[in-house]
Amino acid sequence: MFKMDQNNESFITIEGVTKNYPRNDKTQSLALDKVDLSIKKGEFICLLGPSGCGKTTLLNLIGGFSKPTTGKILIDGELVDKPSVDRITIFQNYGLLPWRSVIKNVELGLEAKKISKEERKTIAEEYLSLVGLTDFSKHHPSELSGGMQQRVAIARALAADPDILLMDEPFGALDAMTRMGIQDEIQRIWSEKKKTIIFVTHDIEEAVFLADRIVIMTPYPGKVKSILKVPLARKRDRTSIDFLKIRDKVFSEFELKAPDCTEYYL
Amino acid sequence: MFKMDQNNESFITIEGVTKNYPRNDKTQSLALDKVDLSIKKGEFICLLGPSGCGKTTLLNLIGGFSKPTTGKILIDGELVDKPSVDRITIFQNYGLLPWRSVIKNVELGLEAKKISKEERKTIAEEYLSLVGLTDFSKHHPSELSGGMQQRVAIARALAADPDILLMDEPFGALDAMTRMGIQDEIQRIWSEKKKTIIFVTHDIEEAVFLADRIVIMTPYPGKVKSILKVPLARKRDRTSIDFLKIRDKVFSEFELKAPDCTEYYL
Amino acid sequence: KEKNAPVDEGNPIKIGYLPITHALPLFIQEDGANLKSAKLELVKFGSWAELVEALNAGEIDGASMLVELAMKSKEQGIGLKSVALGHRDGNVVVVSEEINKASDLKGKTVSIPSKLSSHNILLYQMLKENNLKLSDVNVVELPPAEMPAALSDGRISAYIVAEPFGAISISHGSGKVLYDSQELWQDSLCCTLVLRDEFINNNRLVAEEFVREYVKAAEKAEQKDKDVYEVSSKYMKTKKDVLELSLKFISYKDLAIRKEEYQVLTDYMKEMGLSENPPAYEDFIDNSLIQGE
Amino acid sequence: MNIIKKSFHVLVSISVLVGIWQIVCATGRYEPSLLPSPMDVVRSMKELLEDGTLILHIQVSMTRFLIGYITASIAGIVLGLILGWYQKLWAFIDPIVQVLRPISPIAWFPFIVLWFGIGDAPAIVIIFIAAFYPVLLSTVNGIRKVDQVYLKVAQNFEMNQFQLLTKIVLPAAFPIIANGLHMALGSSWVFLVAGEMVGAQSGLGYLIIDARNSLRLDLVLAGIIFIGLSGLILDMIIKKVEKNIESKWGVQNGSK
Amino acid sequence: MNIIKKSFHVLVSISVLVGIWQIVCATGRYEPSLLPSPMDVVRSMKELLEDGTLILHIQVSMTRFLIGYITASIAGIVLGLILGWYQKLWAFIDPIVQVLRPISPIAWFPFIVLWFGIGDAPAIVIIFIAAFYPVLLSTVNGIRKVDQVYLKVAQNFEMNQFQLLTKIVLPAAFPIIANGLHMALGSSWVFLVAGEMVGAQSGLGYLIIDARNSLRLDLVLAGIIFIGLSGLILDMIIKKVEKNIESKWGVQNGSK
Ligand SMILES: Nc1ncnc2c1ncn2[C@@H]1O[C@H](COP(=O)(O)OP(=O)(O)OP(=O)(O)O)[C@@H](O)[C@H]1O
Ligand SMILES: Nc1ncnc2c1ncn2[C@@H]1O[C@H](COP(=O)(O)OP(=O)(O)OP(=O)(O)O)[C@@H](O)[C@H]1O
Ligand SMILES: [Mg+2]
Ligand SMILES: [Mg+2]
Repeated sequence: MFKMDQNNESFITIEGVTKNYPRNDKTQSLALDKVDLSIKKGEFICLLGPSGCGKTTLLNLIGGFSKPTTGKILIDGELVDKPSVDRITIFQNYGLLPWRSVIKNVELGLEAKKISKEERKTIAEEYLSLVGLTDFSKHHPSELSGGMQQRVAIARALAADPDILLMDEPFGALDAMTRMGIQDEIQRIWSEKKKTIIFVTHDIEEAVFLADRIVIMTPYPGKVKSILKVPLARKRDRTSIDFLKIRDKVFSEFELKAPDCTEYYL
Repeated sequence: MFKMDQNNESFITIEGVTKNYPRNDKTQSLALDKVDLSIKKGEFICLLGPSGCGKTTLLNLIGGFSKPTTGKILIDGELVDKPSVDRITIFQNYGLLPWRSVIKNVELGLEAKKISKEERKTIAEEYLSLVGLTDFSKHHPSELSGGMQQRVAIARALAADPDILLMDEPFGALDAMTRMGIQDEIQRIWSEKKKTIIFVTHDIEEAVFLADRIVIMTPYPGKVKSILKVPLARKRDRTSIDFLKIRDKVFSEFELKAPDCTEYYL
Repeated sequence: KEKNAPVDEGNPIKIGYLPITHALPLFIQEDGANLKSAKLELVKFGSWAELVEALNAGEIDGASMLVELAMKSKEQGIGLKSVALGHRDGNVVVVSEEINKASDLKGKTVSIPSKLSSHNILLYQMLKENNLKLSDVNVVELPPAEMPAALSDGRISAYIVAEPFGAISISHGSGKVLYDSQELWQDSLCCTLVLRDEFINNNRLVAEEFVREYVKAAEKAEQKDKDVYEVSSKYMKTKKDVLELSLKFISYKDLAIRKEEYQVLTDYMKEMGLSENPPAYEDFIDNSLIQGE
Repeated sequence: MNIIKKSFHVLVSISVLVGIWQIVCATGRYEPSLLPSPMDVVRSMKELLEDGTLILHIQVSMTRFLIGYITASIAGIVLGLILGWYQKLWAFIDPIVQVLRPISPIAWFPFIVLWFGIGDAPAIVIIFIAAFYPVLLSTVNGIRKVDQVYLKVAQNFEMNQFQLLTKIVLPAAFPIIANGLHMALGSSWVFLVAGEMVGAQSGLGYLIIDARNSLRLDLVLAGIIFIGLSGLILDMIIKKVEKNIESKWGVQNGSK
Repeated sequence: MNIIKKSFHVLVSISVLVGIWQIVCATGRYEPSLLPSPMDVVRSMKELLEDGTLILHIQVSMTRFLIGYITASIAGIVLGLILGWYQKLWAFIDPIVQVLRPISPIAWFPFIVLWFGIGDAPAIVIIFIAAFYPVLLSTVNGIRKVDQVYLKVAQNFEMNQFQLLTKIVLPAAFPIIANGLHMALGSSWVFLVAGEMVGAQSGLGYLIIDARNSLRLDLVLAGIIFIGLSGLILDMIIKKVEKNIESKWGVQNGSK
């Protein structure tokens, strides 16, 4: 209950974060330019933008996999400087270990913690059932479809009980219809588990369907263009007028830049 | 002018086409079940449906890469029994030859014909400029982005001057925004070149944006569920009310089956 | 080159050899380059196996080789004649420090280059003389070049092999002579000069000249003087002291094979099971060239 | 069904081969002792089989081979793991390996005798040498090619260095390592004959060398056939193992 | 920059190696004639270099090697193309190849002499044999793995059989073939020493064998070093070629 009251405080604070990558020709490439962002506990944030706008870069910084060139990232007041089991990243290609069965994959995050074998199994089974894959626990990832694999990755991340889930275009490789199914699912899990989720996508509709707030980014240099609230009740109807209105809004955010952007995208 | 008058006649006729694949366990898998379809010259047809509904199978049959188990496919009155340069297929992974430069790839289709070297080059350059890649003619495919590669594949197909273009989820691997750009482009080219296009996708919006008629397919066994006309003027506005109405219609076509389909998709 | 073609200017006599002291007459002969009727070309091999395979395939016209190997080839139907010995004696039983008599070898490892060799027979004779059997020692076939190292490192206790490999251990001080071959087998046969039948038949005069000069070269070798060292240093990269020592064991005189000697050899080979049906003296030994009828 | 088809292929091709061989022999161009006929070889194969020496030779060779191969595999994987992980160290070792690798084991004979003596040891050492480099290089390569995403996952779950190596790096690199093990099997088996040249008194390689020295080419061919067949069987076994691993790892290629 | 770093690595590692070698020699455990010291070897290397024989030996060996390797490559690719394309035929040839491949070239010596004589020919033949199988197998494999989509494209554009093979199949399979050529280079260079055992009168392999028979182990080591270095250089050249092809083909792996 106390936590609920805190809800207006910033949980993740990104302050003036810039990221430069050295280039071969000794110039610097500005992947992120002065990003400021503050995320509340339990929020569902979508980072939306075309290729190269620094979505992955920003997510990696929050995950602690790399350090900002300038600026800082605080989580719960603490400086982020290395990866932590409190923020689990789910990668686009799932990052499942192909040599482990589904359940062994889910147990992975628990093996680093001091948890007994049986308990590990119980926890893993619990999360597999959450994503509806109880029957596939003995299968290997290669025997599953892309959507199922992504659900295993989600179960694995949740099993480690992190505060934050970082998802980098998690559904990018799935076909449009499979995508809708798993979008429903992640939003159900989010509602149930109250995790803070930062979700990277370049699918406008996906962002509108999932996000509390959409962070719209633009490339060269990568920066935050605007932040859009999505004040729709869950579970959202993809064909409702309100949904389509927000979708329109995002479209126009991008179409403002359309004429000179197209060349970049293709 | 005479051709215009013919426009109501069937150009591609698919009659009672069934396709069985033998399975390992000696049962047969029914990939296509009694498909009837008639396509007019110059039409833009989208085959829309979830994974496994036989879209690729149907396209391969029209392309002449395999033969129907029963039924027949006629084009301009002639039985389709092998691939022909009159119907070029564009594959999802582009099918570009990585060891050839962009322009050499575009010339490929011309090499089998008896065309002089210079003429080949002229034609290839013409089509490269059509897709806006003149500056990249000396590059190798691996140096291009996915969207650019797909445009090379389109140029290559068009250079062979076929009557029909068969496209199998051509934009499936592109990110959502790149996709919109190239959707605009293919529809521009279609308007300009008056080719008959059969276009496979599982993205509802893509189908609504592109098709004259959407052929909605369902799996197990793969069959045509319904055919939907899209009576919208070009170039279509993705956020217009009419567009969204048709999008809704397609959604509902699928959502009728949603409860038991979801399991299949994932 | 056509295998059985007569030799002429562009088609030299090809004689195979191994770089061992036993082939010294050939070195002197080639170095002298004094054949009128044809050119002599020596072909060096790395081991007996390759040499005998080349000879049997007709790739070389003749070779200086172990007589037992030549007999085996003959026995298998290859048309060969032994026309002159390479040398007499010239093999020593080299043992390590702690071996003082043949009976010390009981249960020890002794190496020879090949079963089909005089070295095997010498070993047999030595053991027999000391009331031992071949099965009382552990006989190991080794490439000759590895024997000195194996002896010095204590992997083997003795070896019998063509020169200069025996002399090497002795001059290093890692081995000593237990027996000289004369002590075991007077005037023993070892390496012989063989020629292919087709070569002799197609080039009778050349063959005669070749053998005649060969004998002369052997006489020179027997001098064991400075010239000999000089020539042999061209063919073998052996150090001078080693060569000197190894020459002491060898005699290059009296190169025709007599019937009685040959009989002794065949008897041993049969006794040791090395050959069931050795070629008859008349079929295999051709002294007509050396005696210059 | 599949096995019947395969046997048919093998039968036909072997028959054709033997047929050609028989015809070449029948022309009489080659001395029978220099090119034994199939019948001669079959006879000596039977002889070897019946007097039991063959089994002995195969056993001895297999034992030597397996000792050399397995120790080389273990050494190659362990060293490769270390060197692949510490790339800085590898930068120093790499040039040495690159210079040593193209050297024939035969060239090392004098030193092998000096250090390892005669008999079993040199055969094992030569097989070890022949197997070691491919395993080492493929392990280093496999580790280098471990998908970065796995390492990130491990970091994310806060695994320690040891867990990282055993639970992530080694299994992730294993398909490439397994391929190296397969290649090493083939290339080291070829050196069995060379290995058994230095004072071995038994084994398939010795059999061939001894037969050569005794001018028994029928036995040489018999030995060749047995070496070929044993090599083939070894290869089939490891192929099976590799397939298993691949399918478990979800590697899709090599399917057809 | 990069080259300086690399040279530094090479220098350090070679120095360490020579240092260890020197220490082992200095212990006096081994007879100097059995384990020559680095200085001895450097002296004989210099000797070989100065009297010009080394250049001759390297030239001869390289010529033999290149003839054997290149003919094997051509034969392997052409045959592999045919057999890879006509999979039915390959089903018959495959068992023969699988049995012949694991046999040491040394075992074939008697027959190689019989058919190919002595001198250059057997050396070339043995290198040919050693190079042929990897090239053949990788070509067959490469063709089998040609992406079906390329074949469909060719069909679609109504290419004839010849265009299909030369314009599509061969280039599509080339990265795998190139890898096979690379492997073949390494494995056949190792057999140079064996190849030059059969009556060769020159060459690096001959140099080693002759030095061994003369118990000049300093020369053996010098020869070993030259063989290693030449092999390394050959390897570097083909690696460069392979990289070029890979980058042109757009193969992304092997990058880091
Ligand atoms: N490791 C790196 N080294 C150098 N430049 C990099 C690196 N990673 C990213 N960049 C550059 O930084 C910019 C942002 O890259 P980033 O991967 O964050 O974009 P993104 O929004 O995730 O794009 P996408 O949608 O394609 O994944 C790009 O211009 C990219 O080229
Ligand atoms: N070569 C084949 N052999 C056996 N079964 C096949 C083969 N190709 C397709 N199938 C089966 O036929 C059905 C239809 O497959 P198809 O590839 O045409 O579907 P699709 O609509 O193109 O699906 P996707 O969207 O995944 O590409 C599926 O059940 C599939 O498993
Ligand atoms: Mg990204
Ligand atoms: Mg499909």
